Amino acid sequence: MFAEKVFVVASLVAVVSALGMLISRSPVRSALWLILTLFCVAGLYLTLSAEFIAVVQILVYAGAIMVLFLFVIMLLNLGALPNLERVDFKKGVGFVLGVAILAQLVFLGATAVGDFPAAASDPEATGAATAIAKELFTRYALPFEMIGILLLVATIGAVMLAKHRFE
Amino acid sequence: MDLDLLTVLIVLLPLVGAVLTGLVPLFLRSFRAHKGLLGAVGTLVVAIPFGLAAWIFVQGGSQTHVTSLYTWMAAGDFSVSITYRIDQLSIIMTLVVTGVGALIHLYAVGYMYSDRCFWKFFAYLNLFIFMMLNLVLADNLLVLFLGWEGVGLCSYLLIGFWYEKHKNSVAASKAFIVNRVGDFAFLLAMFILVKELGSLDFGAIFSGMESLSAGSVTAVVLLLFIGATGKSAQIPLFVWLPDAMAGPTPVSALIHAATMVTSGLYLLARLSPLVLMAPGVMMLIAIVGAATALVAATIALTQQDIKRVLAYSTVSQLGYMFMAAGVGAFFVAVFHVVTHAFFKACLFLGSGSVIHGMHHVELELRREGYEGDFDAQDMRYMGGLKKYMPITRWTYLLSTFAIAGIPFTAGFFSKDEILFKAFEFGFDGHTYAWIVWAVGIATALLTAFYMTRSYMLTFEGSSRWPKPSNLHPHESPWSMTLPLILLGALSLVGGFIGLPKVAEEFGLHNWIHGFLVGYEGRAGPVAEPEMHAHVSLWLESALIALGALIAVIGVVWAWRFFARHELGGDELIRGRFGALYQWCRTSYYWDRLYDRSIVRPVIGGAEKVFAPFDQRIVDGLVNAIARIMQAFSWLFGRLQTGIVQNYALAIVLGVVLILALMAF
Amino acid sequence: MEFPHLLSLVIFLPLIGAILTLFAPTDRSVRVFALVVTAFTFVLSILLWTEFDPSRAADLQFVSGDFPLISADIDVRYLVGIDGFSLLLVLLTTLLGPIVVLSSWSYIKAHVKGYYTLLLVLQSGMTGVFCAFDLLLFYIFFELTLIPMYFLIGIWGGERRIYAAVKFVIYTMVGSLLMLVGILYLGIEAGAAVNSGVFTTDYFKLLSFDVPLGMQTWLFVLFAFAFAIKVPMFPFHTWLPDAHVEAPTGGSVILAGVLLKMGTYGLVRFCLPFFPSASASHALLFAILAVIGIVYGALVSRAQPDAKKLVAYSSVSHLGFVVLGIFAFTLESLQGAMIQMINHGISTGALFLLVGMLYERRHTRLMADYGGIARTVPWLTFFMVLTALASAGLPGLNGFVGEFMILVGAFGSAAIGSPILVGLATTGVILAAVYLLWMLGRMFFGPVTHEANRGMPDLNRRELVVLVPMAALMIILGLMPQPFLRVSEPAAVRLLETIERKRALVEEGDLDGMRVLQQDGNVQAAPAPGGLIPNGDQDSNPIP
Amino acid sequence: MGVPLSWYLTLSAVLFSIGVTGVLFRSNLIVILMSVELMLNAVNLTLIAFSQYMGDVSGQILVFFVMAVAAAEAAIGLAIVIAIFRNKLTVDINNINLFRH
Repeated sequence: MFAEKVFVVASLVAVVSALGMLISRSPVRSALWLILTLFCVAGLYLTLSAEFIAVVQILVYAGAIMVLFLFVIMLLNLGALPNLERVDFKKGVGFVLGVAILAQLVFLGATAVGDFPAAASDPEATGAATAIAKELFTRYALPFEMIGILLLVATIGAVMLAKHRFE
Repeated sequence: MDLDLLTVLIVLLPLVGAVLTGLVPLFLRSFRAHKGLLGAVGTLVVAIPFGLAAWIFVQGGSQTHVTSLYTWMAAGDFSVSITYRIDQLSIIMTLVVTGVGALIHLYAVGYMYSDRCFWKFFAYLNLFIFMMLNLVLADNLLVLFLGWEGVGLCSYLLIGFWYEKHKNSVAASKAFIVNRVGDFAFLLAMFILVKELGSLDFGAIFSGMESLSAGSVTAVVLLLFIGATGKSAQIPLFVWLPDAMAGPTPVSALIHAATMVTSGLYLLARLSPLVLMAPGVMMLIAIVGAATALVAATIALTQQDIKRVLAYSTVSQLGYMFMAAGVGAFFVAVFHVVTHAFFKACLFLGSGSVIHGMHHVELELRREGYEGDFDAQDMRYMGGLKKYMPITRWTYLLSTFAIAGIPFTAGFFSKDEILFKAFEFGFDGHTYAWIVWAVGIATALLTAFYMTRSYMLTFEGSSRWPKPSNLHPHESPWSMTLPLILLGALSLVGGFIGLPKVAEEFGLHNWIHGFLVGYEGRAGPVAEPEMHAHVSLWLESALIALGALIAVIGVVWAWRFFARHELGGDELIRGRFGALYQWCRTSYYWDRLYDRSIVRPVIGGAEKVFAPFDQRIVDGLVNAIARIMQAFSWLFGRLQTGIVQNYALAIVLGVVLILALMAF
Repeated sequence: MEFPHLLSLVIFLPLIGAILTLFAPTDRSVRVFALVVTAFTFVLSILLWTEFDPSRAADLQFVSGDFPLISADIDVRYLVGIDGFSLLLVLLTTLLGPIVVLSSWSYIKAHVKGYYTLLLVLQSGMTGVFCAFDLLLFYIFFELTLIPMYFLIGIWGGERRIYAAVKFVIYTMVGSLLMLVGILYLGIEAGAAVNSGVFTTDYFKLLSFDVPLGMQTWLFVLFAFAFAIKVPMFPFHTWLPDAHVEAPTGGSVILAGVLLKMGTYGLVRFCLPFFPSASASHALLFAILAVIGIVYGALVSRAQPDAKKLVAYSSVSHLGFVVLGIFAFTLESLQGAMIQMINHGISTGALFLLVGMLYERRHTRLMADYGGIARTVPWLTFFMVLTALASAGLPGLNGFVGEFMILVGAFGSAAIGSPILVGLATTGVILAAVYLLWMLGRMFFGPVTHEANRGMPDLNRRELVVLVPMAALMIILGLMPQPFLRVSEPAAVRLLETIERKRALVEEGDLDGMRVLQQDGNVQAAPAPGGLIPNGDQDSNPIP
Repeated sequence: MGVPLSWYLTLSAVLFSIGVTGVLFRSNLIVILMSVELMLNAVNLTLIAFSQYMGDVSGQILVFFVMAVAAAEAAIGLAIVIAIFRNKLTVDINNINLFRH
């Protein structure tokens, strides 16, 4: 029953930190909250015995992307926003829609999915890196290469966009 | 020479003249200088047809001859062709048109010699004669209509001949448009005939007219009458004739006295069998004729301008003709057309000669720097001209006697015949004819009075133009006085072709009656109502005596009245009648009535209602639709605010909707 | 006919000429070349007239082309031919060609090459419209004429030319697009009924297809709406004054002379024979609209300060007569409508030429700027008075023939059935005289008000060469219209016969569904159903 | 016995809607980008949950790819933010309406 306790804790922390990210005025603090959320999600992956993904999550997401975010925030030295942005019509609608989506997803989740077995049959078969690697490099070889190219293009694009043009 | 060629020659010669004197000088400017040649060609081209017509008349003008040239319009079984018909009625009218026309052309050579557009004048006159001959010689209503509108066109061109003055061109347009109103009714009559009978030829009309329903006969005759009032200036549509005096005097003489204005009469005479089938309309014709005669006579009494006096006198005499037509005496109407052509043309040419003289006086006055107002046509500046213009004076006097109806002059025979026929028609049971007769007698008196007034104010009494001693008009050249003499003689002799019945006692029958209506079994083109009751002989001679008496009284009374008072006479009359005088002076305010009731609403309506309506509403509607489209495109434009978040909002909204959809 | 494709040559020669003018070096050579091309086309069309066999005027002659247009499997063919109706209109088009080229000689100074190329394209488009015997081909030519006209008005026009050009194109386009819908639907239905399922727009197959009553009504509305805009009829006429006022002289002569006739020709060629019952039931409505157009057009033109707008509104009035003639369904009125189309083309074309010449001299169209110029320009005055009288319908000139036959036919017509309405239309004759004489009075007669008018030069030789043939035609058509009427009479008789027969079939309901009329499909024998030309025993108003 | 699948789904639904609200709610461009990252994570969570319960490893591979894409997207996003910042000196989304002509 250890897994259920871990799940509950991780999910609660994740939700709280997500809300934290949402509400905090300073972008740095919301970035930190997001990093915490990512760690919780990684934890959840572990409960689902997907260790490789959990590690990759921490490495890529928490490590690389959030660092990039923090770096950019530092670069643009964005101070804390002066006041809580005025809540105008668009904000209100946004909030309502968010809740609406939540309600719908939960409703759909409850009705449509119920017929799956409560737990997995054999955790090793799915979680281990070897299984992923075998699949990755046989059936999904082409997408793998595509991703490589995608990342290359993204880097070049980022460099071009952000380069300071000395005209 | 067969009649076909003759007819074509008679009709086409004036057209050739019109082209020679019109188109050629228009494009070859050098030709304009040869006025003598142009005048000669213009006159010859009318005189020769007169000769030809006279030859046909002498040769045996009794049998009818139809010459068809070619099919004008044809569609299925309705077809109209250019055909001319020579019979008694048309030969008489041709003789009048070409005869009087030739004299007037000769007169015009002298009268218009100083005018710059001499060539254009003769072109229009010849074109007019061509159109008039088409009208008179037509064998179907459409060719008659061709002539009908053609003469309307020529009167428009000739009235507006001196177009530099704005009022002349306005008068010309007015004449054409009022004629067009009449032509509108004429067209409708033709449509009914085509719908009922399928053809417009006179032969087809006369043979098929029994099959016409009473309603359509009345409608056709009424519409033709309205058309005739337009052309012959009767009560509703006579307003254009007085203004038509803006044209040169030969034009007034030819068109607005002798020929064009009588075409309405000719139409009724030509379709007399049809008109006789609509007694109701005949009553209307008689009444309108009588009313016009009386009204015009009263107005003529009050006019200062010599040409306007004659113009209203023409309207009055035309009233007499319509009276005759109204009581069924078509041949007498034609007889009066002939005699009227003689003395009225002579009067107009006489007044033209006077105006011509006074014009020279005016030129001298202007050269000597006289600034005061002077009008060559105003009788107030004339007087005592008999000393300077003897021929004009005598011919004018003779024609005045003729129009007044002094015994044994042309007017006496024709006018009294009309009055007698009216009386006899009344005797035959049509009571309205007696009223017409009474009005006729009153008008005869008035006619005698105002005509003698015009003679006295012009030729007798003291000379009233500035500096009369050293400046006075001279007698017109022979080319003007010769026609005067001829016409004067004709207006004396002309009456004897239509002797009254009482003359049969002395073995002299009424020639024109025999010629037109029929003599010993040979029926002429003009119909006549069967008369049951006949007026006894002594009653007829009493009526003739009455007519003569009235004429003499009118002339003598006016003579002595104006001999004593001269211009003062008008003041006396104004004093006695007052408001009525002013009412007549402005011709019963007809012009103002039409202007306010028809012209202004139509033109004003067009400018204030229709044009803006078209501009704003109909066009506005189209532009409005265009603007609505633009509004829509602007509205959609606003949605693209450019703020990314809004788009995100839209996307999420879409997602929510889809999810909601999935739920059901 | 010795030359197999004479007609196609007459249609496409101007188009070829248009392409060749692009290579002409100098402005002058462009003008000369355009004149040569249009004149040669006119000569060819004269050949058409002499070769035309009047006795068989109801059948299709000079048939040429007849190859599938879009693709083999749908029955849309390039089929051009001439019958009684189209011959006169083709002659009018080719006649106006050289006249417009000559009249724009000194008028157009900018982009001369562009102007003449567009003019030639327009010329072939218009000729094509009158010879197309395939509905879709007709539509293509119908639209082809819009584009050059748009540029003619848009580039060489007056101040508000863009507004006028755009309004003209969109207004006409709305109508013709609706018509396209009608054409496609009709093609499908006819294909199913008559052409064994294959979509067809061949004129004779459509003619043999008896459209059931329900469909006939709204198809008629579609077609009639498009043609009503083109005519233009009363409520849809507001594009005409703007287009005319802003168009250059040559443009407005072509616009008035020929483009307006495409509307009336369309009514006669397509609306009446294809949907006879619907046309008959709407006859009174169209007659009323036509009469409103006559009276309303005349009144509004009386209130126009601008000479060109006055003539434009007079066209609305004159074409009201033509529409009245068409919807009277009698032989006289139909013949009158056909000849009135030609007359209007000549007299209004001449009016526009004269107003254009005045514009070239004084660069103003406002009548108030002129006054008493009869003295300074006698030749121009002579032609203007002659043309004004011709369009006012003076007997002896060409306007009267058409108007008289229309009114006579309409008066006794059972389809309209109300002589009072025709009486009202006849007042148009008076109103025509009113506004034309008013124009003459204000511009030509009366005292000379403006100094500039005194020095105005009279017509030069080139202008005379343009005006003399027009004046001659007015007189010839006025006195001897018979050679022209004889050509269109058999076609008119055939049309009335077809209408009567098809109405009898459709209305009596003995039509079980879409029973097909037996008639041989091949076009060569020009199989328009119905016997030969009856020898005139045809009752003048056949509709029961 | 493991945690039932529906819990995971509910959790990811919550995270996802927080992410959406973040995108719509916040006006700071960078926070919006972060919210997008959060939404992606929520999706990854469901993927992993399903791959676990369905015993099919391709779910995890897909997550792997999603992460790669997310990384690229973040990089580009931030580059754009920098470019906008240099140009307009603001990251407030309301002031940036480049689309409007």
